[in-house]
Amino acid sequence: MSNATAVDLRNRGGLIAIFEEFRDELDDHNDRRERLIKQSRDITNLSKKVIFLLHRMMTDDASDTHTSTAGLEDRGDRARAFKAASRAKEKLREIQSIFANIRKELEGDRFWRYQRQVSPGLQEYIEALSFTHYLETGELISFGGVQSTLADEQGTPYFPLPLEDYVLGLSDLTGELMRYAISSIARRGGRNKANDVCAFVRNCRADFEVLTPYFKELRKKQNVTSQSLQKIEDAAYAIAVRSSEYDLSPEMLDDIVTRTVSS
Amino acid sequence: MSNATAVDLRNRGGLIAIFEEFRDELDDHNDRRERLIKQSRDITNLSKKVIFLLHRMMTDDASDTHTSTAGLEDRGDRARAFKAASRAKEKLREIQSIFANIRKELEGDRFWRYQRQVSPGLQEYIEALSFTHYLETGELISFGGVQSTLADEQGTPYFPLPLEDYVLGLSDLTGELMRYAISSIARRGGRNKANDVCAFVRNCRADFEVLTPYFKELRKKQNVTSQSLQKIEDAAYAIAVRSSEYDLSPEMLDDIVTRTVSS
Amino acid sequence: MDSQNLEYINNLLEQDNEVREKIKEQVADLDKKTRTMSGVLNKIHSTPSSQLPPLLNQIKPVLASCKDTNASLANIIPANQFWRWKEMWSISLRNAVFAATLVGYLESGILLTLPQVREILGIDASWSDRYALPAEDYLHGVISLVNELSRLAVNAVTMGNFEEPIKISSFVKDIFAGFSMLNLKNDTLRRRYDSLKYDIKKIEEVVYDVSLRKLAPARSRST
Amino acid sequence: MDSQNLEYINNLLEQDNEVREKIKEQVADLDKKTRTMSGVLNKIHSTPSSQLPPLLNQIKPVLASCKDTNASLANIIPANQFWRWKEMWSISLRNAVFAATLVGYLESGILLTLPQVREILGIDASWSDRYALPAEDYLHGVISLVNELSRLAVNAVTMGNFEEPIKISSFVKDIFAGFSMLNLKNDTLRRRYDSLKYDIKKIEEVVYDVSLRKLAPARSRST
Amino acid sequence: MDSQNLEYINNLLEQDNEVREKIKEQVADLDKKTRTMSGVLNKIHSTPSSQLPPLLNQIKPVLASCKDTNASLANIIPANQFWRWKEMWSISLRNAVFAATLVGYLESGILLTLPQVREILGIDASWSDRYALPAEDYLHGVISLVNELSRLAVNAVTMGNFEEPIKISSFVKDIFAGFSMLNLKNDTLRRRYDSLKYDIKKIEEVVYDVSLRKLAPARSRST
Amino acid sequence: MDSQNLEYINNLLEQDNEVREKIKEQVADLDKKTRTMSGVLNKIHSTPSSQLPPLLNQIKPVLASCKDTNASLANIIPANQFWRWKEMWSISLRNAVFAATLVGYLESGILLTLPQVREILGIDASWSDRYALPAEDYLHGVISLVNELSRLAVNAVTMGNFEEPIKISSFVKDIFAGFSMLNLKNDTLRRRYDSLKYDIKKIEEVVYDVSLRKLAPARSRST
Amino acid sequence: MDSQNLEYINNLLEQDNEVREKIKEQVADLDKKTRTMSGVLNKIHSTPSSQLPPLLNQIKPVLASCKDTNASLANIIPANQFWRWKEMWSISLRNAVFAATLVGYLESGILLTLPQVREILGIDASWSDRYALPAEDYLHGVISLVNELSRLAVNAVTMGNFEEPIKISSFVKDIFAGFSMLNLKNDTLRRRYDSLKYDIKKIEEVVYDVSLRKLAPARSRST
Amino acid sequence: MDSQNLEYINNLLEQDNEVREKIKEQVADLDKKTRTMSGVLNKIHSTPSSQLPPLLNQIKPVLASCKDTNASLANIIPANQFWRWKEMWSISLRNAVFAATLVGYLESGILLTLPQVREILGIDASWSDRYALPAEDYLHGVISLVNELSRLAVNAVTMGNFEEPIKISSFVKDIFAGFSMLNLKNDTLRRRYDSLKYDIKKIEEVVYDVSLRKLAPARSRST
Ligand SMILES: [Mn+2]
Ligand SMILES: [Mn+2]
Repeated sequence: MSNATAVDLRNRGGLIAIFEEFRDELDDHNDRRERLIKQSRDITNLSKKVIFLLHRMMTDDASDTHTSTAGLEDRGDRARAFKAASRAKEKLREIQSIFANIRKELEGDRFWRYQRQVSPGLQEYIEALSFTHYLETGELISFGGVQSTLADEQGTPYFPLPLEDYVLGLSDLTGELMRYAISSIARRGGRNKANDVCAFVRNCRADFEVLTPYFKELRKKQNVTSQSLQKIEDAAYAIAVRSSEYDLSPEMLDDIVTRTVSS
Repeated sequence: MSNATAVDLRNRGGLIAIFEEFRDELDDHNDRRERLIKQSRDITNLSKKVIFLLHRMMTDDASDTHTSTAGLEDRGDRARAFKAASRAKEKLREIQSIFANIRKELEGDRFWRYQRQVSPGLQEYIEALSFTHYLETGELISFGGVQSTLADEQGTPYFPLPLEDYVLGLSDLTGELMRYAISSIARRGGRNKANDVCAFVRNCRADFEVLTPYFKELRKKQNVTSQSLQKIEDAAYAIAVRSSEYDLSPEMLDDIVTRTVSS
Repeated sequence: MDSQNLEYINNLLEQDNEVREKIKEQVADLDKKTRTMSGVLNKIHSTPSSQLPPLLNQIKPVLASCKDTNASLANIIPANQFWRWKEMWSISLRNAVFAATLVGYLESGILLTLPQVREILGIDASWSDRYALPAEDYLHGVISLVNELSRLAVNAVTMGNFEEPIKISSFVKDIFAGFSMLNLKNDTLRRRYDSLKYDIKKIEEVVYDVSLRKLAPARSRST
Repeated sequence: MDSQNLEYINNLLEQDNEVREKIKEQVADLDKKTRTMSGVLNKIHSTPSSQLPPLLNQIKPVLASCKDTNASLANIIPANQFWRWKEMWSISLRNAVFAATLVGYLESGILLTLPQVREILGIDASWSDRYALPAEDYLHGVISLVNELSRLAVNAVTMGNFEEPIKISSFVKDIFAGFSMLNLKNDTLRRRYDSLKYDIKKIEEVVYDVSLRKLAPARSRST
Repeated sequence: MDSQNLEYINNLLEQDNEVREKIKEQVADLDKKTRTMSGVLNKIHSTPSSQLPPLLNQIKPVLASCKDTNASLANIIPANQFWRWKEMWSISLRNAVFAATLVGYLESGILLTLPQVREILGIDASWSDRYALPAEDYLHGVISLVNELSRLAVNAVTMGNFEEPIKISSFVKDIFAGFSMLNLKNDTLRRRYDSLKYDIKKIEEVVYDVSLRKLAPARSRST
Repeated sequence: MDSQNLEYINNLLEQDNEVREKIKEQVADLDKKTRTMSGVLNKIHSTPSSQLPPLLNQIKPVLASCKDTNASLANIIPANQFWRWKEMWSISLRNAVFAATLVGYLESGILLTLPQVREILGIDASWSDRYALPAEDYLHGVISLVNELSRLAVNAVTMGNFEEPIKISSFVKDIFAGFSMLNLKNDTLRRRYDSLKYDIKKIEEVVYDVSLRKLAPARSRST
Repeated sequence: MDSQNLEYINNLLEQDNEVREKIKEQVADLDKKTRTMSGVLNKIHSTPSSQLPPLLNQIKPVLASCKDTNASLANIIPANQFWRWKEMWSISLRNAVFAATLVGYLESGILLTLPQVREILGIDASWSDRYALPAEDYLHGVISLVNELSRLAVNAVTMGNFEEPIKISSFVKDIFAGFSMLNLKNDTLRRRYDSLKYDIKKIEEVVYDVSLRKLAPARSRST
Repeated sequence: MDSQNLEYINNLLEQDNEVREKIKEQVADLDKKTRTMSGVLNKIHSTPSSQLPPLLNQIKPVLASCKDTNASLANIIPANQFWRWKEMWSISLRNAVFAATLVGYLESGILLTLPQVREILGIDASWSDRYALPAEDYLHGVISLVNELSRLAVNAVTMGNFEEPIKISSFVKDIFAGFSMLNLKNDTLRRRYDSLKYDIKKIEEVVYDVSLRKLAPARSRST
């Protein structure tokens, strides 16, 4: 495009040359876009698998049996969460290496050009990462925490982490926590777990509420979060109201149920 | 509602009294709202009839014949427009008296409360009024011009004329002008008329364009105006291209056509 | 369009714009305050009733500070133009009504009346053509209150408080009876009123669970 | 357009119409059968398990008669057009899968596999280009089965059968574990799978109630 | 176009508006009556069954007064135009059916038939070209009845009436069995019928709770 | 639900289905006839006026045969249900009106009135509660007639007939004047009426061309 | 759920993705070819008919190369799954039909039949369970052809070729008459067929202009 | 969320907000300029070509003043964030491209290249990671130019200028040929490119009218 003279259209060759440049530029852009969409889809799928894995490991009955003595229950549960998180982290590293691989495609001003293509995968990754982090620490992963998993050995980020993706990814986490709470509610120690998750999601909802004016999509996701919260509250309520009928500690009630079922 | 003590809900009577007040207030509001909607519908219908009347009078063949001598044509057309406008003005006075009648319903802060109910009729009225005004003067009626038709003998407005209704009413005018131009295009003097209307609508569109950032609905209506303008342009084009084939003045061409048809 | 007409129109547009910008500013302020209150009120679902007072004390100054914002708004709106601009703040105002009436319920178990809420929020009745609390917005706030109480009924039981749902049930049913006296048109208020039925059903189910298991003392169960 | 070309095209278009009408007829028939079975199966919620066999015997001939309908469908669908028409019957087919697997559970306490269901419904594997039982439809039927069993767990207890919920609980958990191994896309199946959690929760609550009723002291069993 | 032809057409086009306005008025009246009845019927959820009779007596005159409105409507609709206008009142009419059948259940524990409801509402069978009670609207009213009874089952237990849920369970199951024999094509009706399953499940859970705790006398539990 | 009630309702629902199916069949028949007529009428654009009579004679028996279909429809529709089903055939009926009025114009140069068309199509005025020709459908047919005539004006000139456009021009202007006396609502009819202006404009252009060709000197008629 | 059952199902769910990706690739290729052809065919509007042959020769190899793409597609689609995937390529395939039939018209003035087009595009009739040219797609291509010819009629006159419009008019009217004998149920096809009327009107107007000015030799004007 | 994280987030949000506000201001300015230019350019449709120069001279200073706005924007955008914010101004920028290229065509009958437009609008190539003129926006501007020229072709004839349409036709066809070389994805650009076909058809019809009547001198008609 160095030839800056006007196209006299009677000179067709000139025009064609110019549009050929456009064509190459657009093809280049479209190809890169397609590649990134594919990568983002792969990341999404892998992240979903991590989330599935965590759910599966946290509700798997097989690993239950050897820790089913009442006193050890809580400790057994922590151990199980650690095990699940460490398995998940292995898988997350796979995803992180995909991010490392597409770093080149996203250099300079390109990151923001293709942010919308990368975003779905990135958000799903943050959802999986933060779920792992929650099971391991019981905390919400920080912005810096996420960014640091997407950086090379020198700590240089592969690309600037958009705040929006961070927030929306976390917002989806609450849905997974709801599933986690509901699935484990009727299991031993479920009541405590439900109460913990309930308090955690309640705080998330409040924290995110402050951010809604800044992110359009968050508004809709907050509604989903509210629904999830209510489902957790209802589940915690159901177990509370049932056990209130008896004059026994939750641990003893759990034991009686286990005994009946296995007899 | 003077009783400002809190409602102890064990005292049901108090609560009922309060809600009775709400009920009365809401019923009052809803009734007024319904009345105004009805009035607005009546105004809309009357205004549409005015517009129909103008179209009919401007394309009525009966009144054609006695002025069909070539030279008098333009003068005849002016005369016809004056006659149509004066008939329309009579009808418009009916509408104005409806506005005078609902003045009481719209006093003080009530006008803006019910503006959305009044607006459809008001806009249609402005459409009819400005069409009349155009036929009479060839000009766009001013904001003050509209407001002054909605005021009592002392010149006090019945209510503040919203700018939005003024602009949206005028925007609809362009659609009627399109119909007017198309209907009269193939008639004697149609070419000049089409060119006049074309220039007028082109200016309207440009004037309104500046106002689009302020009125959401105007954006959509501008698209309609653009389409109308294009239809007028196409019609003016069709007649121009046809008469260009001959070495005669438009008036003489018109005459030949009239003679053929009536023979 | 002749230039005089054009100038006239431009003048009107500028005036409106100025009003709009000023209102926006105040509404942002009001919004911030109601969001702060919501944040604190969110904690009632995990706070035993004995520890509520300090929580409510935290909210009261914020509630009081709404008076300033409301006064500013009343100053900005031109005479008779209340209904022209009210859409801009009505959601925020309803949130403020919600906060005020929720505090009212938690403190004294009563429903604050519209004039009481108006006083708490510092909305002078004499401003009525510029800034007011219309019945509609008050009622929206009350519906939000009921929505929140249906959640509270559930969470109170989780915290072991079996009397709260019974108290809430009686409170909410009276409000519902009031609402059912109104002839609501097919608008947002109507839709939200219809949704109240779900809240009531939910509360009834909580009361049912508590009654079935005889968890609350006999006196309160007589509702 | 020459008339041969025209006739050729018109033929193609008319054939489709005919196929569509014939399929509609068979689907209406299949629908009627599944509706009959649903009607009978609905009675399991008030039938003590000892009296189930005659009820199941009532269903089996209907279930068997689905073979005819399925065979008719396989005959109607032109070779290779399975994917073209399948939307027309998939809901009915899922209902048939539901009925078959429910009978399977009630009789033998096991989950019928896809090939087993295919055999019961008389869907020949060799028809696969015209009529088949895809995994998706089988899974939808299984989810309906779980939905129904959560209801049965509740009603079994009402009828005094305290073992059934425990049996159901173990059966359903197994199915759920199976589902969680599948890589479902974000579609209807995924949404329905998500809803299974609530069925499981309900069943677990019944197990909880039953276990404690037998062994734990109530807070105040004054009744 | 000759002017007679023209006038004839213009006439036809203009008559409708008048009819529409008159119908609106009567529908508003019918609406008001059904709203009043809903308000009173809402109290059944907190009224012990022994105190129901006066409550029902309060409703009966309102129900009777619907006859007038229905007669007025029949007078307004031009001959043969029933199907043209029916959308305007069908929701209100369904509400009236709901009120009539609920009163029927509470008084005698039976489901009023379509002809019985027609008589109560004073809809003359001879008006059928202008005003009638179609099966569709009757069925909608009956579905609303079931919705309400599932709520009543819950609240009856709260009021200590443990037999009511069992009675309701049997009544509702009967209706459900009836519905499942209808070949419903209509989409809205179909969807609402599907939703009945939730009501039945809820009622079954109440019966479960009562049975589990042996709260109802043995006789009634044998349903 | 007692079985008599059930049967009664089921009957009502089944009848509707049957009626719908029968109507569909007849409408398909009417459609086929109007399609045949359109096919023949399409030829007027390449048929010199002298050769029109045989073409019209070809159509008349088809037009007459519409009487049977219309009578069948009138027999199928239950008394008073005209407004319930009319959407099903109105498009086909408008096409029949179009054919009838086009034949009318071509034969006698007049616009058939609504009662005349009714007679041609064999729609008995006494059936009005079951089957009728409403003004709206008549007018739609007339608009289609005008659309077709604007095309005919063009093609007549191609065939060397310079009188036809002038005849059409006068005929169509009359119709347009008639329409402008009607108070049309803002619906499909209104939109189609608006589009008539373009047909008139096209016809006028043809008249213009023809007149000038005959009488005015071309700028450069070098051909 | 036994693990074999599970694996079987998982397998079925995962295969599809691969097929989809491969099809996409081939469709992109087909798209590229039809785009190239469109680009060249666009030049017919400014190319005198005497210079058309070299232009058509430029297209033929591209048209021939579509055979490869079609063969590849036929290889990718699993047996019997034609109807499952066809949406993915039908737009591209219609464009290919358009190109083929336009070349056919320009070379020989005839409409290629469906089997002829199938041969040109190398779609083997024996592949019908995987890849075929359905009547629907053929007809879409033909409609596009008519759209293009109405444009060509205009541009031919601009280039001084006054016989082409008359030839086109006769060709297109034939196609239109053919279409009007088909019983089109398909909505998109129906709508596009309806739009053909505008093309015909346009062409008729061109013929009118030419006839009025006596620009074409008498022989051809007799169509 | 811990307070450190919260603070960090709030910081980022504030920075973004500041940038956004500053951009908005500049875009409002750019918008005002392009609206002024549109207003003036609107007059080309009623201005004989001989009187165009003063009109274009009126626009040029406004066009030049866009340089300042563009420079300000380049200063505001943080490094590498061009694509993050560009949605905010792309519509305005496309309007500026439209004005520039229209002036270019009217003055010299040529299509300004992207670098030429960039220079006219003062967009420095070295700013490319902050502010640039991407091909996409340039092409959108060019499409708007074609849209406008198709209207100009019509209006030129109305003003008696019969050569302009022929000039436009040739200019636009070359642009269209260029566009058809691009592989456009299914986005706005694609949709707008598709719409170009209508513009071209329209222009072709104008050229047709002029040619048919031999209104333009032979030389120019040889396109
Ligand atoms: Mn998720
Ligand atoms: Mn209008």
